[in-house]
Amino acid sequence: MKSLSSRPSREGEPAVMRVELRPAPFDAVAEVRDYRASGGISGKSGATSIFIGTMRDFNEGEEVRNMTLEHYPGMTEKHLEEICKQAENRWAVHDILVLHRTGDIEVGEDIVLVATWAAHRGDAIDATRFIIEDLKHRAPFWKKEAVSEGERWVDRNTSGYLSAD
Amino acid sequence: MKSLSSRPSREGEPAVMRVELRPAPFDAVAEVRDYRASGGISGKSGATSIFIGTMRDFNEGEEVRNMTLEHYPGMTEKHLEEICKQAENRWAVHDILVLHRTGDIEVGEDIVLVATWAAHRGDAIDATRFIIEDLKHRAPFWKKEAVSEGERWVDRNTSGYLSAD
Amino acid sequence: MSIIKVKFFARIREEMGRAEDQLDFRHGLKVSDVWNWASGDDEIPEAMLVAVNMEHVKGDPELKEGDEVAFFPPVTGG
Amino acid sequence: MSIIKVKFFARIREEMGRAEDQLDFRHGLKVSDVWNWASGDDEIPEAMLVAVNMEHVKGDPELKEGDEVAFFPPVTGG
Repeated sequence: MKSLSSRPSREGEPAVMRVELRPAPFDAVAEVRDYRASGGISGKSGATSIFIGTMRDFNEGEEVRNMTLEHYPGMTEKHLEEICKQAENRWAVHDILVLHRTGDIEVGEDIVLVATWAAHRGDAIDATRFIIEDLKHRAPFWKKEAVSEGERWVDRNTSGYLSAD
Repeated sequence: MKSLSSRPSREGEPAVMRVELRPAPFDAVAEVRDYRASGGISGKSGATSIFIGTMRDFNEGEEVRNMTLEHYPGMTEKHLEEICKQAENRWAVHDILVLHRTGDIEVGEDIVLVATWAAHRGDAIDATRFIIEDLKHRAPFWKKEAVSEGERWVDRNTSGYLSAD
Repeated sequence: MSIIKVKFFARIREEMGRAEDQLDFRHGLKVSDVWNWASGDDEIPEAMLVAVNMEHVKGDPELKEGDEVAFFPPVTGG
Repeated sequence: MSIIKVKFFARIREEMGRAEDQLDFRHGLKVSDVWNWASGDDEIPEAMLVAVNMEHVKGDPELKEGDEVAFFPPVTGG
């Protein structure tokens, strides 16, 4: 479930990448804190950009009690690592941390964390946005929600960028 | 130094906003963790977008030892609150937290934190980006860096979006 | 290995009543043949996603011995 | 109050040798008059930022009694 790799980034220095699937609840902010404390982040990273997706109690107008997140063991990890490599090739990031929940998830629990570190804010912000968008649209995960009348598969992700969605 | 206010957001629900200047070091990630733990964030916020600016050991090709961040007491707070209000008017965010360091800052210390919470990721990501860009270009702060040959005022912020800057 | 390993996920898994299965490999076997064998349908539904050896594929590629073919609906992670 | 409060920040504060000062208000007093009084220069440098009562101002507005005028260089926060 864990992947740590080093390769030259666009700046020619080794970049670090960690991708993990988590079957149990995690606190995304605490994970970032621990990751920073573990010393991976050096004085060259002036910018940190973080996105956290958390389970909401509503989706498409209906109250949601909990949900199950199915994935494709092997392919899902591979896909997430591929997304991170693409981000690293496009932007000068020093470090990428991606955590994604699997299994049964309750309201208020964190589902996904994407954090990137870079010298400049543009690289960090753009890389984080790229990763979360690709992850939402291409990574093999499937949500099944428990609503009042039973269970339902979520058919598509919202674009996230329309006020109406 | 503290501002807490409630007003209707675009979704018609009260939004919360906290803006603080901090003369002493703070851990931006721990601040977000405490803020989440304080219960302000409800089940309706599916998306959290965070930007953290940290003092780098290099700027414009030179090693930097430490720096001093001057501000305009009264106007700086007012300006930051105004930025947050603009963000709240443009995007459906539930909650905004902005912390900004002042005074003497050492390498590795956090300078600025912008965190926003929203139902959808587009609103959170766009609001955070808007706030950090406006803050960098318009908020009354001035950096003086200690480099090997003495001190120097930073004349302009990098755009943050050019790989060359 | 002279077999093809087949996997189903999410709604497709439920519709197929199983998470995985396997069939014998034969020369010239295509993704659409596997889908026909699994579902009885001639055509792969338009919205269906297909991966071969954990890589997304488009169209109807030919398979080789030992390949793993997966069928699943549009993804909804994050 | 028949005074104008004047503030300087960062490089301008150092050049002026003081963080704040005040001068007597007179009718028709403009921002450029305050700058001239403080620096001896007729024109406000192009890159200079000016705030009146903590709001950014453009051009050379007239002041009123009790106003606070601040001169500072381009900002570099965050």
